[in-house]
Amino acid sequence: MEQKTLVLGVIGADVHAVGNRILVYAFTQAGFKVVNIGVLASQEEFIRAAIETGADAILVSSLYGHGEMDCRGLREKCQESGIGDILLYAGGNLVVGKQDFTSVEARFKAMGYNRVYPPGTMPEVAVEHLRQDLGISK
Amino acid sequence: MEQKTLVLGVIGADVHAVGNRILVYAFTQAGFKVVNIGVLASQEEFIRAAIETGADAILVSSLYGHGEMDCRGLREKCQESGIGDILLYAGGNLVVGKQDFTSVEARFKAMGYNRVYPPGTMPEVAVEHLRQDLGISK
Amino acid sequence: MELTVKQMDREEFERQRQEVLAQWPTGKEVNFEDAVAYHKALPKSKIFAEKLAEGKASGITYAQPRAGVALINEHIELLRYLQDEGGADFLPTTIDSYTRQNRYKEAQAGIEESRVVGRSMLNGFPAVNHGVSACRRVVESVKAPVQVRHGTPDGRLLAEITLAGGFTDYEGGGISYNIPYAKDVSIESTIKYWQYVDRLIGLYEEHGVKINREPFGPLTGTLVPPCISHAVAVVEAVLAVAQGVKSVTLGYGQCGNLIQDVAALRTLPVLAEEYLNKLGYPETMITTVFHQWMGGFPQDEAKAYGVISWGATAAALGKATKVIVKTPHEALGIPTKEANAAGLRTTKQILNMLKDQTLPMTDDMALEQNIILSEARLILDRILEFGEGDIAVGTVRAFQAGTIDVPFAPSRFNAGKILPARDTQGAVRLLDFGNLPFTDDIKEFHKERIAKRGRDEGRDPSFQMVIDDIYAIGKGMLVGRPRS
Amino acid sequence: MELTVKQMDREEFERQRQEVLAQWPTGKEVNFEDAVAYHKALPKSKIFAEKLAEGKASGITYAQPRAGVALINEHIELLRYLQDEGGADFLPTTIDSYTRQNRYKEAQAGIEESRVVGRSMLNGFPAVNHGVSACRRVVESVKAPVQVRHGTPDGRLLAEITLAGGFTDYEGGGISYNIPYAKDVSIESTIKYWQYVDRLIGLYEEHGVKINREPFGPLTGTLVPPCISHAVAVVEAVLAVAQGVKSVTLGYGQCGNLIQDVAALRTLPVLAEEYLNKLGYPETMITTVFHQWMGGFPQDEAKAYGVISWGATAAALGKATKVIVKTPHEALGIPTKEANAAGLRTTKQILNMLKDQTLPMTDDMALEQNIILSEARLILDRILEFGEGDIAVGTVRAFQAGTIDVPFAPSRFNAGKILPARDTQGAVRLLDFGNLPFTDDIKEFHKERIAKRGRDEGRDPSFQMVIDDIYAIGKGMLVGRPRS
Ligand code: B12
Ligand code: B12
Repeated sequence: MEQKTLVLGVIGADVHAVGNRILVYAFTQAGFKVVNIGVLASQEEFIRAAIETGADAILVSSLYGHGEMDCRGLREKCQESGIGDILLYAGGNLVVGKQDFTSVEARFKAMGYNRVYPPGTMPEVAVEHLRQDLGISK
Repeated sequence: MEQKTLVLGVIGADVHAVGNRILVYAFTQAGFKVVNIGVLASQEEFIRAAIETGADAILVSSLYGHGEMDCRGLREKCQESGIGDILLYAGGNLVVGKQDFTSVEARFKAMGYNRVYPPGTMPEVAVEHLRQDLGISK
Repeated sequence: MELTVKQMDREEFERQRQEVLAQWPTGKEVNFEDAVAYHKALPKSKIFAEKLAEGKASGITYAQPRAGVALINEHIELLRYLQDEGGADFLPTTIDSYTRQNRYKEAQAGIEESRVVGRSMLNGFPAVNHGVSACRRVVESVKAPVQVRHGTPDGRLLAEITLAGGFTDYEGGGISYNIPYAKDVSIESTIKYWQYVDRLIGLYEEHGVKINREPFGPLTGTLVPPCISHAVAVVEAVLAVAQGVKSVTLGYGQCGNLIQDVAALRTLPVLAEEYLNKLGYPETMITTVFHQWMGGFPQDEAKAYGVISWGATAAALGKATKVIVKTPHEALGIPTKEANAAGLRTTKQILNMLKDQTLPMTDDMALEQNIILSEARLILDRILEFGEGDIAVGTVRAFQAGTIDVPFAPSRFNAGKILPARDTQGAVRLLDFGNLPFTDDIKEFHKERIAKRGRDEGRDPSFQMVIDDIYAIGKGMLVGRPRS
Repeated sequence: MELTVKQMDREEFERQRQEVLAQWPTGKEVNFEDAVAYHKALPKSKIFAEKLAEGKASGITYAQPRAGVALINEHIELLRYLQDEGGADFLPTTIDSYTRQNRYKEAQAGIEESRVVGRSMLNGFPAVNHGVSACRRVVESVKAPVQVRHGTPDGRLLAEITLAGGFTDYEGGGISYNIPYAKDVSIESTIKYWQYVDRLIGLYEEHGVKINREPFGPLTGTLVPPCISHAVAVVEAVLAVAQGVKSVTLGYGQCGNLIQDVAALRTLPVLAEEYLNKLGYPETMITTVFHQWMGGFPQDEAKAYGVISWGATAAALGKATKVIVKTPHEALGIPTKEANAAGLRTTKQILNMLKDQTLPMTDDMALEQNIILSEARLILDRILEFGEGDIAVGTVRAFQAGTIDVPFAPSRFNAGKILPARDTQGAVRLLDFGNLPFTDDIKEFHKERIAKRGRDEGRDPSFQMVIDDIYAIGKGMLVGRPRS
């Protein structure tokens, strides 16, 4: 079966690198082709990497609290760049402070993210969702 | 100035002896005559001691949580025994569990206690009140 | 029946049994053969002694809460919550204070009133009133072994009912459930009551049923020097084993200085094995239980978490077999199930993080261990002397003489002459020795330590120092420094 | 300007200053003479170095939170709360992440948006945007000394503004605020930025104003072996002192094994004094700061309290001058002021209970201290060799060569070749040495310790072990045992 490609990165002025390193490892182990743009990644870098590699999904991490501001507009930019339908996942500690996750999820879904994850989500969860969303049978 | 007499004890099936020992010491230091009936004291023992010593106040401790059941009816028994007007104070951990103190205080005032103290009240507070209520000038 | 350490004879036991089971209607539900069969059908995972043995072998420290409410369904819900949300390794059933004083009528009133007002009016579970099959419902509703925790001078009926009810561990002892829990009950009589309980457990053991016994280590919970609680623990272990008990968990309440606490935990089984051996009793499984700080707690929950964690730390580094957990509500009232589970989770986080770490032996530790061993031996040897070899008889005489003396105890059978105070590192020492049979060297050691603190604080040691120490942890310190 | 450890000359400093102060309009508010006068009028109680010296002399451990929000009034309210309700001994002003990356426009947008939505949209206080007088309002509104805490590779303008604003302590350094906080900034350039900051502080010191400097000890906060963070701390201390800094607080992030953590705290000032002395720098006041566990936390608050308490315990027993406190919200998001104060109170309860207790020297401790000292010296000596005696030059080359290497760092100027893992007691060791200049003996020691763990767990050491260790504390353990 054809290998699916994921673009991974930590958005904005965020330097939290540990989770990113584990995600790269976990998604690679799970059989995906991982294109990691690392920390301090701009929206443009995510899109460029996705186009260049013909990626099937973009997985955005934001840990440091500015996620709400940094993630806004990414879907629109994807549309402008001709990859409007690409899967967009976001996870980490997306907002400032301990907030009720249902409302955080709603805000990010409204911004065009297909899946939104609460703090501490284990990689296995996203692997499972990717398989569903990309139609991969185990 | 005439020395005032206090009856002190821990009511009901309660054996908490440490606070009682400190109260005896503190009230004695503050110049009161202290008649201590100790732990596991029944309502009858409090009244008997008060009558025998012509006490000015009865200070009831209850720590173990059954205070609400144990303290009920003491004012009525005082009245029946002819010391209906004696000052009655209650303190300790009067009820089961961490409850809002305002409601606890109201319940004990309704039972006829003149003053009701929350957990951890320092002896100095009661000394001050006794001076006020018994009209002792410092 | 004359007081002696020797095993109670069958007739005496049966005579008392008649009497005991008649004390409250639920006594009729007790049927020994049926109880033995019930226990034998329990899975190993529900048997205290089995799980303790596992923990001892693997060097793990287990966590156990205290908990009990008036009504059965609520009590079961509470225990399940502590097991599932708190991760409790062992479960308790804490008995209410009326039952502890054998006031079953008042306990009944408490049950009724709790039904009416919809919250527990009792500070524990009135197991006698609820009876044997209610206890079995409790045991069957949970996965972990369940223990009876109380404070009952005469716990004979309670033992009959709860053991027939499937509980596999019973806390208490003739001294530890008298001196801190009673005012007017003689030590002679409580030793006898507890010999009955121990004999009952001996009978279960003879029928192949394992019941663990746990003397109550912390006594009054307030600045009790380790030598005192250790001496009591050894006496109760001997008394229990003499009646046929085969597995004993010895307890100790945290004093607060890490070196002293770890030294205390390490010496406790050493002393017990030494005296059991010396007195010719059979091999016994000895485990230890550490109680997180048993004196006054801070009201603030964040501070209480600090105290809880410090207790968990000492338990882990001292390699206690289990630790009894306090809760962030301690200073205020019986905890909600949430607060209770929170105390457990804090404790387990510490236990897990520390389980592979140890505190190495050092000069300080060796000194502390030697002090505890010497002091406890002086007390225990004098007890045996007083009893002409009979520890039961000797104990009664030793309490009379103040040779053993528990600080701040309510009992009039306790001399109440010793006064403990902390030294400048927070270890509990003695300011007044009462009639403790200490050598001059040992007395000098205590005096010197407390004098050093006096110098640090610029004051003479006095009762005010003791009061300051009693309040200290509640006010956020260990050593009660003078208020400025 | 060529890279060298030597003190920056006046012209170069003034040239940069022009440039720096022009980076954002608030730069205009800075007036050095006025700032010196402002500092001189501050009471001693608001000066970090003074209070640190007191604590060092009396052997006390102070507690300090992290905290910062977007708007001034809210920030003041937050600090006051932590001081009054948390009992913080020192106060922070944590800077937001846009400011840290010198993105003042985005910070401005964050300020505006915070005003609109009524909650802080920034993860810290944007001090540059708020300017000098706003900083002074902060300093004047609280009683304790206030420090700037950030993570800014180029923190020159931030230093100018906050120091003119009356802050008396500045965190960071050319390595510690680059490697964990940046991706594309060369070490040469951050060392230079920080030489500017240190020179600025040197100027304040020459004018009689005490400003303390604190290199950021924990680096990536995740399984950083003590030798690495110690080597960085010593390099940054030397770099700072060379520019005229007179008082330095060296940091270390908790690893979790008590012996290793205490050994690390004890060796940190030893190493710094040794190298400052060897390199001929004047006497410097060295104090230490211990960071409670800096890696992933458990989400459950009760468990988080356990982790916080364990950090407070190591800080107290290791006699750190101060401890940086985590909160029960750590795993989830920036804490509320209540959660932050709760973390402080838990910590202070432990600090107070332990302040008179010590951990005695033992063989284990001596071994651990020697390992840290030897490893750090090997790295530092190689750095000096690389730089032909110039530690600034040597550091750049050492990072290129991987002679010093920080695990899990985002920077592409870091080799990223070493892999840490815990041994079976939870001490952090090395699974892969990358290019660290260790002797065979030392490598053997690490290998043997990790192999022992492998045997205990029945698996070969691998990256999976490292991952398990990263998750471990968050999942309630210290050592990441295989998931069953
Ligand atoms: C030590 C202790 C014990 C020791 C007591 C030893 C002894 N014989 O004295 C032991 C271990 C034996 C024990 C047993 C029990 N205890 Co107890 N115990 C405590 C503890 C930890 C400290 C009490 C203490 O000595 N404090 C120090 C002294 C100086 O303070 P104090 O007692 O509060 O008294 C001061 C003030 O309250 C005030 N005060 C007291 N009375 C009055 C009266 C007046 C008029 C005034 C002005 C002031 C005043 O002045 C005193 C001096 O400063 C408290 C919790 C806590 N406070 O942290 C629980 C606590 C009191 N115990 C409690 C319980 C439930 C029990 C038990 C039922 C066992 C159980 N379920 O855990 C048994 C009951 C035994 C019985 N029949 O009474 C509960 C009561 C719960 C409630 N009210 O909801 C508490 C609050 C713990 C808890 N949160 O569950 N306990
Ligand atoms: C280590 C750490 C740091 C280190 C980072 C070192 C480095 N360069 O990597 C240092 C000390 C440098 C640091 C700095 C800061 N940090 Co920080 N940090 C942490 C901490 C303690 C652990 C993060 C971590 O490594 N966890 C372990 C990894 C494995 O887990 P993870 O990162 O959560 O990632 C996993 C999952 O979240 C998930 N995941 C992540 N992204 C995605 C995406 C998708 C699509 C999916 C499916 C899953 C997924 O999978 C990952 C692997 O399992 C967290 C708190 C915590 N979690 O306990 C705070 C935390 C993330 N930091 C925080 C903050 C605020 C900062 C700072 C601003 C400083 C400050 N104010 O304290 C700076 C910001 C620097 C910057 N510009 O980014 C906040 C964020 C607050 C918020 N969101 O409200 C946190 C939550 C702490 C807190 N409660 O205040 N930090």
